Amino acid sequence: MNFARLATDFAGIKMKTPVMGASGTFGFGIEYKDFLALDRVGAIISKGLTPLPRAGNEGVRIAETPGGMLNCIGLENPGIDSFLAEILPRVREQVGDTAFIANFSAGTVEDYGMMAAKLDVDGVDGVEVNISCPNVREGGIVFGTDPKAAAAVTEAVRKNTGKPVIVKLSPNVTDIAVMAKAVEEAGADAIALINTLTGMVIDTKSWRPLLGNVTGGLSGPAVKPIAVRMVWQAANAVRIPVLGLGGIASGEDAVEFLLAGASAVAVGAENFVHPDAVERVAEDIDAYLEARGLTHVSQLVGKVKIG
Amino acid sequence: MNFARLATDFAGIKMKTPVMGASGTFGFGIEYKDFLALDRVGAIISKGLTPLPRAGNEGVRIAETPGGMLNCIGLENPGIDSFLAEILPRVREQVGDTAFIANFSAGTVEDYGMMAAKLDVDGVDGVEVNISCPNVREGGIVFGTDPKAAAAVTEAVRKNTGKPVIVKLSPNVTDIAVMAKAVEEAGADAIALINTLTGMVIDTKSWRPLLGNVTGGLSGPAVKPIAVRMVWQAANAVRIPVLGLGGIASGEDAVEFLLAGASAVAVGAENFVHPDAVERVAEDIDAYLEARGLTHVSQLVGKVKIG
Amino acid sequence: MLVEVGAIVENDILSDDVRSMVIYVPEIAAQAEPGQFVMVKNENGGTFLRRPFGVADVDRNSGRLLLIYRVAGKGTRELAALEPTMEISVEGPLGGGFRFDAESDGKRTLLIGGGVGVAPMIYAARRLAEENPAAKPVFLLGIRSENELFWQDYLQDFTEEIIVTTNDGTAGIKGFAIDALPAVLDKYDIAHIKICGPTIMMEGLAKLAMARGIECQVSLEKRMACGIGVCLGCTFEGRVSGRRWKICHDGPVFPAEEVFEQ
Amino acid sequence: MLVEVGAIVENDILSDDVRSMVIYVPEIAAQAEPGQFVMVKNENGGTFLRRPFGVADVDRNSGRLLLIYRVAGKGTRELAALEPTMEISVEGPLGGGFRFDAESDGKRTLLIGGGVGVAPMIYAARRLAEENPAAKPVFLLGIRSENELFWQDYLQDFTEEIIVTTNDGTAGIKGFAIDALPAVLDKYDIAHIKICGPTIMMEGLAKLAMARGIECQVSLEKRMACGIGVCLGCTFEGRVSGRRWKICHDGPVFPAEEVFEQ
Ligand SMILES: Cc1cc2nc3c(=O)[nH]c(=O)nc-3n(C[C@H](O)[C@H](O)[C@H](O)COP(=O)(O)OP(=O)(O)OC[C@H]3O[C@@H](n4cnc5c(N)ncnc54)[C@H](O)[C@@H]3O)c2cc1C
Ligand SMILES: Cc1cc2nc3c(=O)[nH]c(=O)nc-3n(C[C@H](O)[C@H](O)[C@H](O)COP(=O)(O)OP(=O)(O)OC[C@H]3O[C@@H](n4cnc5c(N)ncnc54)[C@H](O)[C@@H]3O)c2cc1C
Ligand SMILES: Cc1cc2nc3c(=O)[nH]c(=O)nc-3n(C[C@H](O)[C@H](O)[C@H](O)COP(=O)(O)O)c2cc1C
Ligand SMILES: Cc1cc2nc3c(=O)[nH]c(=O)nc-3n(C[C@H](O)[C@H](O)[C@H](O)COP(=O)(O)O)c2cc1C
Ligand code: FES
Ligand code: FES
Repeated sequence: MNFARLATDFAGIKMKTPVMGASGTFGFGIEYKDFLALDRVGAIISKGLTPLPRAGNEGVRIAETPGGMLNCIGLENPGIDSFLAEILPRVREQVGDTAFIANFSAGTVEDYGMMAAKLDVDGVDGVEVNISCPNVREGGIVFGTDPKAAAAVTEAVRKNTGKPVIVKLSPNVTDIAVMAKAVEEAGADAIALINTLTGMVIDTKSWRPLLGNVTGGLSGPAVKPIAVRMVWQAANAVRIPVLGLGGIASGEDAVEFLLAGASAVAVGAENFVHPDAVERVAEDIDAYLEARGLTHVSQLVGKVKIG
Repeated sequence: MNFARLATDFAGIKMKTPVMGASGTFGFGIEYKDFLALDRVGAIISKGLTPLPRAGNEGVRIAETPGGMLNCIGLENPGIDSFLAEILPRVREQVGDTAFIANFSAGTVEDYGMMAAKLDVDGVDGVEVNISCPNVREGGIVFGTDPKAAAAVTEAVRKNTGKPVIVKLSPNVTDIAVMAKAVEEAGADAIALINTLTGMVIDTKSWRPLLGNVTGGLSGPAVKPIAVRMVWQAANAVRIPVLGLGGIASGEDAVEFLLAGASAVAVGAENFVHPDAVERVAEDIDAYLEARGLTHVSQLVGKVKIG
Repeated sequence: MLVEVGAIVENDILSDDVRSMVIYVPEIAAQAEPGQFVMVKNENGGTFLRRPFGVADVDRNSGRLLLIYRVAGKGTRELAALEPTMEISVEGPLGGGFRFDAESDGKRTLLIGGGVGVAPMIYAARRLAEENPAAKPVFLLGIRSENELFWQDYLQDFTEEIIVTTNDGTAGIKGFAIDALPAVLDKYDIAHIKICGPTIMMEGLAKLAMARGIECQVSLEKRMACGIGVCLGCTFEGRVSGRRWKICHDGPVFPAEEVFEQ
Repeated sequence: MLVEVGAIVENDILSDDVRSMVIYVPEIAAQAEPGQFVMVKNENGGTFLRRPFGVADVDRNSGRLLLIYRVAGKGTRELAALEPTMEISVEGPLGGGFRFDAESDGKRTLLIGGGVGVAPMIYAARRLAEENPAAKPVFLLGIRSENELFWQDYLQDFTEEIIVTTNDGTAGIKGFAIDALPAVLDKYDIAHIKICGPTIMMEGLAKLAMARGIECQVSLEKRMACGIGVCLGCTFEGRVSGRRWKICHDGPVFPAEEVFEQ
């Protein structure tokens, strides 16, 4: 891997490659150490943190769907305090200088601010503000579908941290450009999209929803065309950088997002299937650049030719 | 097939089974005569008709995606007049008493009304008003994402026809229940959902969008969980019947939609893969009812058990 | 037109990226004519739509159908991994195929195939050779390099002569099929030309044919969802007729004039 | 823990819906312990996630891993269609497996398997028989009917006795494993019980074991996306510890007290 070609400064976060592990699919990074070299990961985005520990939703949490999966984990996590006291130090010890981004959500604007303040510590290279988890009330999706509420959350976070602020948008909206502009104006340094699309599976044997939480979030290759379209629309609407994700399983997939306007990408559900995916996608991007005589990955960003 | 168990009156349209061929995927029905018995089809929903003939979009119109496909046909069709003069008589001759529903769209509210009036003829058993085609301006998606505009189109159609009016909603919205209620209040006899989700594929060789029209509509099994969720939300929001579609490939899939609240279903892209799908899905529903000792398909409708 | 689930009889390697698949589908084999195509689907695979392939040949006695395909993407990669005895769903025969009515003049036909476009021409060659053994077709074979000469084995018996061009000059004439065409037309009294290959190749060849007033048919390709004329993914406007044709249903073979400017 | 692409050596039919698959994956075979599991994926198939299966046995000399699986849905249907020599991706070994430390007391173990839950117990039986040939484990085999007696062939050599129960009474004792348990406990001096089967079956058995003060381990199942502790799809709260366990990472085997009310 040619790191000179891949090194990416994403909204002030220094990354060795433009490929991150997406929140909720990459643990705290260290769980993957048997499968890839953690120092070849662009950035680790943590599982979503909340003000208090959460046990998550009851019942079935995972359903496979054609070309993808639904989940309704419900933000199970040890809570911000336990993360800071126990997990972060362990992560920093094991991942070297790989960037670490803390993903979090909360139930109120104030709590978003509080979380941002608590995460404004050494060892955290940036925060990703989740206003788009469809699976719990505290997941912020009420903020993620209303531009005013999204802006309020963004401002609260902005005020409480010196770290780069990435706001993660929900695809469950009529016009993604409106949401992107709202959080840009409210002070976001970057946006990430897409989070999961709300979906439902009904068990035809029991006549009950298969998932414990009735609905869940759809992700995986099935959603990729929607994600690429939204990244393209959002990147054309804002000046801040875009983190593109949704169904990335290969270097070619990642290149699509970059061409559409993403400055960096994240691999989500594919990590479950191929636990070396984050490293492999970066290698494949590198090979793609090499084959085309390109000297830096930024030469792809937003270069889709329309018309 | 036990037609007593399957016969369905959908918003006044009498159908031998609750399974229709979806607009744009079933031609005018007669193209499928080698593969299935046209008199075992619940209803044929025509390719989308427009006021004038349309050649459709230039360039590539079809792209396979994981678990589904994108299309940007762009409503290629011979136009309403040629349909009425040449196609409808041929259809009526060949399909016996199978229900025939004319799908159409237009660029203005007035033209929607005009189309409805022209289609208020013998041989047409109902109309499906497309306010959700993402691929052309005249496809009505501008009407399909704004509740007021959707209501205006519905009213115009309502005024101009005595046929049952089904309004086909777009899934590219934040809140499907709002759209469903708007068209119900405006006089729709039924709603159909979902139409396609807007998606994009970029060719990493040429750096151009793969599709001639840049974006296209995503359909197929990949979208099924989103469709089931939206049918469930819409069915809970309105009293008029719901036609459920989006990714149906099997009888089990259809049963999911029925349990979610659809009174009838349509098979779309799956017709391309298995041209006997409309008949097979009906047979499988019948077998499902039989195995559970149910005497009529309506016993499934909306019966998903929540909580 | 029907859907038939058939057993794979052979799935062999012809070159680095070209494979031949023989499938036992007696009903479709009994109906398929040269220039028609089928759409196949591995029901245990990871693709959604069927994949279109020209009928390379059929053996009606044994109920077998031959496909020759290039490993191009996910679907064909999965096809290449299948083993004999495994099942595959075949829909066909689709389209109208080549028209041979003009050939009733007894005059000689030139068949031109480029790349995997050679596949459907095998069956066409056999048909012509059987109908008029006295004037078997001449074949102009445009390939990339000598490692694609395997096509000759399929064509040998049904052709008067096979003229080969390769892009890299490793066999036959170095260059493209168009470079060899004038000499072929000089050597043989050709009244009919049928071509299947990349559009850019067909365009040049067809223009020359039309310029010389030779009856010429071309076989087109476009991304297809349905293969039976309902999705409208594959339409184009005929140059002469002005009609909107469906490649899958009205073609895939069209008179050159309908497709290319004269 | 690693991902290894292996060749399928056998893919055989054991009963109408149960299959055995032998895969050549030497590195994983060298590491896998009884009670651990693997997640497999057919890269040419139509499913997205891997599918978890218990390691039924390994042969470290030949680098082979045995899975025994029920054809339950799309993924296992596709697995059943694969032929020897075809490749499959295997991730593992996953989870911690059975703990055998308590067995250092030299006392006898009762293994109980229900349905395809018998699979991982084969390897456990072999391990116990090899470690303490003087007191091979007793096996309580809960199956639906006589057509599932094939399990005995796998267990024979490693067990003192196999007590069979069938739901329909076509072999052994008519009823469920729980119906046979008291008699087994009377006949043998059992100090340890290990169970794998449907939750409802394990619950009854484990309660009886706990009531009698017998050390008991149960192997759990839940829908899994990752198998390595990151997706949090498979967590539950331990009854005694109050900790949130990940079945894939911290299990799949747990002390009965952590799972079932005493
Ligand atoms: C009428 C017809 C006859 C054909 N006959 C042959 C033949 O005999 N031998 C042969 O090797 N190939 C033939 N092709 C091309 C062949 O269909 C494609 O190479 C194949 O579909 C690629 O599938 P894939 O999954 O490997 O590629 P992918 O790129 O993964 O396919 C994605 C989608 O694009 C479509 N697609 C990709 N390339 C093409 C293409 N060149 N033409 C049409 N659709 C494409 C696929 O069908 C699929 O829907 C024919 C195409 C048509 C339309
Ligand atoms: C740790 C563990 C070990 C297992 N060991 C075995 C074994 O040795 N032999 C065996 O036959 N089965 C075993 N199972 C169950 C086996 O994983 C499922 O039967 C299989 O995944 C079904 O896949 P499918 O695609 O055929 O079914 P589908 O219903 O189409 O699968 C859809 C999704 O649900 C999941 N799923 C479906 N049923 C189950 C289930 N019972 N348990 C967990 N996930 C499920 C699948 O993994 C997949 O993600 C084990 C499960 C776990 C968790
Ligand atoms: C099991 C699971 C858990 C997730 N948890 C979170 C989370 O805690 N916070 C968050 O912002 N996104 C979460 N996501 C969303 C992903 O980060 C990502 O946005 C989404 O899955 C789309 O990417 P993919 O298609 O590559 O998976 C989760 C996704 C999955 C599949
Ligand atoms: C090729 C194609 C053409 C379509 N044309 C129309 C159309 O003309 N009018 C319309 O209302 N919907 C059209 N649709 C949408 C389908 O009717 C259906 O709503 C959608 O495809 C979802 O169902 P599916 O996933 O089963 O395909 C079209 C879909 C496809 C794939
Ligand atoms: S492929 Fe559908 S119309 Fe030709
Ligand atoms: S399966 Fe992902 S945490 Fe256990």
